[in-house]
Amino acid sequence: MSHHISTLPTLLSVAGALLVLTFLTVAVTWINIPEPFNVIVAITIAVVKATAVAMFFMNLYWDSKFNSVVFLLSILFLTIFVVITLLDTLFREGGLPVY
Amino acid sequence: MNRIIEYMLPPQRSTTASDVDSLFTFINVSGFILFMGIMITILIFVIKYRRKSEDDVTPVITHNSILEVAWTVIPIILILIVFSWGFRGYLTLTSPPANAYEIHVSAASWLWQFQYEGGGSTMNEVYVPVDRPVKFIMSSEDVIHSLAIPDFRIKMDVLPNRYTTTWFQATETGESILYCTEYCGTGHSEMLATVHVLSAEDFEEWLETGLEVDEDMPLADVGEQTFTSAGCNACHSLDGTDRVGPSLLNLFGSDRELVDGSVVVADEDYIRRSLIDPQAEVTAGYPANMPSYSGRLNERQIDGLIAFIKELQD
Amino acid sequence: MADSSQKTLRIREFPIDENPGHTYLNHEKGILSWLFTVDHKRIGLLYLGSVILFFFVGGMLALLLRTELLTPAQSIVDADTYNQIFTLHGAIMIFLFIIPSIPAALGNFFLPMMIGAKDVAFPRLNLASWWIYIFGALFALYSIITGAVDTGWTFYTPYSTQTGTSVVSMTLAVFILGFSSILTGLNFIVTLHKLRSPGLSWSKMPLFLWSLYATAVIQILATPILAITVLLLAMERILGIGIFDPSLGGDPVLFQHFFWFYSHPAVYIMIVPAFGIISELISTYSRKTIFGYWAIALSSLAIAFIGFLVWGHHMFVSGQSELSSVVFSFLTFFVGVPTGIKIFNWVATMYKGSIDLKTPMLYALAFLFLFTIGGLTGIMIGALSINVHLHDTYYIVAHFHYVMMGGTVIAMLGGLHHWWPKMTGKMYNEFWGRITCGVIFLSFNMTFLPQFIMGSQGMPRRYFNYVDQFQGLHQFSTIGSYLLGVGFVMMAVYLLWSLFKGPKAPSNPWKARSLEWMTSSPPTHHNFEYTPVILHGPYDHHKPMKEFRMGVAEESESPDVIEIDKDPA
Amino acid sequence: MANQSVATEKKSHLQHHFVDEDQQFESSKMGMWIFLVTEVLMFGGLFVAYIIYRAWHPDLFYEAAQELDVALGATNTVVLIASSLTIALAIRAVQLDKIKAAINYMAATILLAGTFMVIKYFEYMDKFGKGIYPGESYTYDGLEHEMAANFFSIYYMMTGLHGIHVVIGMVLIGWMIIKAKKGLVHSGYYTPVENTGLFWHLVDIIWIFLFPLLYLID
Ligand code: HEA
Ligand code: HEA
Ligand code: HEC
Ligand code: CUA
Ligand SMILES: [Cu+2]
Repeated sequence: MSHHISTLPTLLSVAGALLVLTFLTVAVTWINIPEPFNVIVAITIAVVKATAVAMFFMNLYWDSKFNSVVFLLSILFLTIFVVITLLDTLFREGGLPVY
Repeated sequence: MNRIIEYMLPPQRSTTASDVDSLFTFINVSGFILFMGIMITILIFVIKYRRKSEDDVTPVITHNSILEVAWTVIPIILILIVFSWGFRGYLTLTSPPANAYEIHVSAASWLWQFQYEGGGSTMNEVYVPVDRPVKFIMSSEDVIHSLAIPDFRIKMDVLPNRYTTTWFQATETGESILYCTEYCGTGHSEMLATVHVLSAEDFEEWLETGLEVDEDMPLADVGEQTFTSAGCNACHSLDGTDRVGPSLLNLFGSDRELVDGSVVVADEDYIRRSLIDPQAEVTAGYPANMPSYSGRLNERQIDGLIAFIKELQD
Repeated sequence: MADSSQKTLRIREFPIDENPGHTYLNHEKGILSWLFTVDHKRIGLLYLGSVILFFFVGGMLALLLRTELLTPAQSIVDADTYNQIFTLHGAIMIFLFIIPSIPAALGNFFLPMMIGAKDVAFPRLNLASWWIYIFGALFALYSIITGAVDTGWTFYTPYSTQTGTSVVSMTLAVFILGFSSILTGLNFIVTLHKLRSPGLSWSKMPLFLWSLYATAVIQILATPILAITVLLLAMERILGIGIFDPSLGGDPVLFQHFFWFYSHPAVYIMIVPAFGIISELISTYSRKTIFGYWAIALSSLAIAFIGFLVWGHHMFVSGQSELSSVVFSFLTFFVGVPTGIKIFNWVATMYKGSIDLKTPMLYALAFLFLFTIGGLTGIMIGALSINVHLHDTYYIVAHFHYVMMGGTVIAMLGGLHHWWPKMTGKMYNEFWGRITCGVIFLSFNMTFLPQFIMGSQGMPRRYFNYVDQFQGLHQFSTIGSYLLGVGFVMMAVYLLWSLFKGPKAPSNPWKARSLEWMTSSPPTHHNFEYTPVILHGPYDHHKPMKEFRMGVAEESESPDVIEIDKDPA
Repeated sequence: MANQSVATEKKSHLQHHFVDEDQQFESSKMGMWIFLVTEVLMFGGLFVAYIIYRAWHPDLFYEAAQELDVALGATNTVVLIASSLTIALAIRAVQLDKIKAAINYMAATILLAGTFMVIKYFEYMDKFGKGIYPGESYTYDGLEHEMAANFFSIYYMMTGLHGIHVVIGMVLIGWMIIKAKKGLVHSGYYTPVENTGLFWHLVDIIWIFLFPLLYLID
């Protein structure tokens, strides 16, 4: 298997994109987006940034697909953890735990 | 089979118990049949196909679709039955009727306190009417406890930061045992209480009179009674042996060394303070985990305890 | 998947050395050559020795527990000591014994051999994982010395944040042990993906390896959550961060979610490797192709996956929302389906076999008996309304001993006997092996069957004192546990005897078909003298034994043709 | 698949149980990815705590986040992105056998990581100065919310664990510089550098999520 060597333009443009997105994620807080869309926007931008890092800095794009599967598994199981736990914490009869 | 299962389970003393028990029986019986089926098949195979010679040749059988579908589908059907049955029972167990008689339960390491609608309270004993739904509204003062009454087939954790509830409707008068089933430390296995199921009239009568104290009883006797009813015996012995807390024998009048090094004399006032605000003066060598009895004991009971402890000299 | 199109091999039979002079055992000498070995076989033995040691420690603690429970009131220890003993018994048995037991000991030894590799992918990491394990064990020991722990192995908050015992060092021990477990899992996954011999496709992998693969996946995905849980718990005690402690605004039920998100999948870390061993045993001692290879292989993965969705069945009465209780109960039952598929496939494998009731096969049958009881009672307590009655009673204690002791430990003993000749090069005494298996089987049932009855009657667990009503059953159980101890002493005696005085083992005493038997007993330092090429499946019992000698390749000088050199000159 | 080959020739860094360099490289990388999975899940536990508490107390998160300095957080984000770039360039340089350049890029990465830690240090000190400590030692009274301390506990746990990873990353990169100086890595064998890079990028990715979740709540 030949090793992938990233070209300079790729690396630089990915970094550039990341910087732009960082600016964007701060910038959207200046305009007031209502709950819960502000969170959604922030997370979407973060996901895009993370994907860019994973694909081009971490070479997943060129790598064996198995490694991508491995990485996605971690996200999948984290999601399972969050969603099922929320099934409890959001639906408790007594409401919020009191302090 | 029924006899065995009856032997296995405690008596059914609540309206919900019989449904739980039927499901218990159903799983036991169907599980037993399934289990015996598997074991007998194995036994037959072991006998029939035991090795006859070193060069036995065995056939290649890698799958059999009918069988495989069968042993996938039949268990799925069984579990769906079991799930929905258990689910139905659980719905009943978690939906107290609106007209239930409410008792507030407060758990602390390691005692149970029950407060009735009228305002009175009991410790480690709870009196409930028969044939009438009773709802426990529970909270804990420290760690998690769990209230379980096997005769009623109920159990619910008691949490320190919010209220949890459970309910039952007793079907016969008598006494049942109440356990703490969430591990809560040293006295966990002694955190028991008795459930007294009374007939409707007896219960009304008890509410009238039972919560009151006998005015004529000598103070020291009141103290002796309180000592067990308030659960002091979980932590204090009367014969000089150490439990969680120091023994109360010869306590009165002695010098007590506290964790901060100071020494106080165990007089009436000191004992009162030990009950109302135990954490303020902690005796050296013991954990600071005695619960506060402020609001749990009335004046007469406290006086009684003091009188009782005073007499404990040998 | 052998891509013979690109690389070509000359395959030739080579005789197995029945009297190897040079083996992994005498390859190097001295204690240091063991402690710092990177040979997976020696690391496997290091692990085996350590887990057996901790099993004995945990077992002695169990006998203490049982002795205390002879009488309803105090018998030999006081309440606090009792609480510490069951905590240590649980924690040692879980974290120091059963989690590393099969994968790290037998798995380490046989995984590379079964795929014809010389070692695991990262030998030094493998050694590191053993050292980390020992380090974690020392930490656990340290917390015992500095005041023990009395929280139960579940560390529930807020009790664990308030008790005066050394919880912090114990949680750190668990953290470290988790690390060791992760490294083993990581190593196995990479090894299975990258180091299989030519011809050893996924469909020719022994089922033991499939089960180790599924286990490794769980180890990777669940253990990090345990790590962060115990870390947060330690921080709760050190800094009072108030995530789990209600007196600081935290939520104790959230702790239980964190804990069981690991600890439920962990029960499949314990049992799935045992399933793998059973597949090997049943097929070998029935001399028959395994029934439903893919069903068994994939059901391990299915169990691993579903196992992640059901953790809340430990929390039905904890105060979690009713909605989640219902969802958890529903999902819980679905683990039973793939597990059942395995059981039925094993039984079907025995059909028309040539069954020989050697000691390992007896253990396999004992496993089928005990684990099925344990599993079916799991279904019982998974049912919501029944769980309310049975939660935290001895019924639960009986359930998990049936699956862990009756399942995993019994399977591990079966595997130990099965592979004993290969590991040590010595045969044990078959007669005593069978007798001991019988003793353990009977006394195990004597110990834990009464606990089902006690639990149904309402006897709560973690009880130092109990109401008089249960005394008879408790005493029966205690006597059973002593007999269990006798059983293990018997085993220790005949195994040690075999080590020193036992007859020499042939390379393949059971006529098994998988690869680890195609080399000498004990194996040489590099497992195989030549790179094996796999032409047959691991369960091809219908093919004559002599064909199996062939799947071994010699490195070819002129790589242009496949030669199958049937009769060696 | 690479594992099917039977090569005879052995090269310098090849361990005896591997067949060839490719197999060894691929194995190490797969091992690293699996390790990263465990890292993601470990941090994931904290994210779960974060999500649960935010769902319970949205007002708390809104209020308490005002105490965090967006400018510093954003600067740190940029710093980490830059460091991700330099480490990627370092790997590229090793692949092209430009060892000198690689060392410089790695040194730059360490420098950027150091910058990150220094900024973090000032942020922490600023908080400590106000009495915003993790957990029970919290004494700040500028926030109304009764659970303000809990927010900062989560904040300190997340950034603290991340900070520890930054430090580990710095050590690893430092070690790679030593390796490079000794000539132990080159285009034919650069597995450790590659894996260190993967680790470093993960640290970056985690920060990419921490930044909006902790600082940008409005
Ligand atoms: C090796 C470990 C192991 C294994 C494999 C299992 C397997 C299972 N366990 Fe168990 N369990 C524990 C270890 C284990 N458990 C431990 C340690 C605890 C207590 C922890 C503590 O609190 O300290 C516990 C507690 C526990 C509880 C919580 C009890 C409580 O505290 O209230 C529950 C509830 O659902 C449960 C269920 C199950 C189920 C459904 C399975 C299933 O996987 C079983 C599947 C198997 C079968 C079903 C049998 C074979 C199948 C057939 C013969 C086919 C036919 C089947 C059907 C018709 C369904 N277990
Ligand atoms: C792998 C897991 C595992 C194993 C194998 C065992 C094995 C045993 N366990 Fe344990 N157990 C747990 C895991 C395990 N346990 C867990 C997780 C808990 C819950 C803890 C908690 O609540 O936090 C528990 C709790 C538990 C309790 C409940 C305590 C309580 O709730 O109050 C009891 C009580 O009977 C018990 C008994 C036993 C017995 C008799 C054995 C026997 O099978 C042991 C057999 C082994 C030996 C006997 C030792 C070997 C032999 C010798 C050392 C030779 C010397 C012997 C003689 C000279 C006689 N265990
Ligand atoms: C949870 C266990 C527990 C219970 C229940 C409990 N105590 Fe205590 N008690 C302690 C401990 C521990 C101490 C020692 C530490 C301290 O002084 O606070 C103590 C101290 C005392 C003291 C002071 C003794 C000395 O050494 O100076 C008195 C008096 C006392 N208890 C009386 C009672 C009475 C009366 C009751 C019941 C109404 C009771 N306690 C219930 C645990 C308990
Ligand atoms: Cu209260 Cu156990
Ligand atoms: Cu479970």
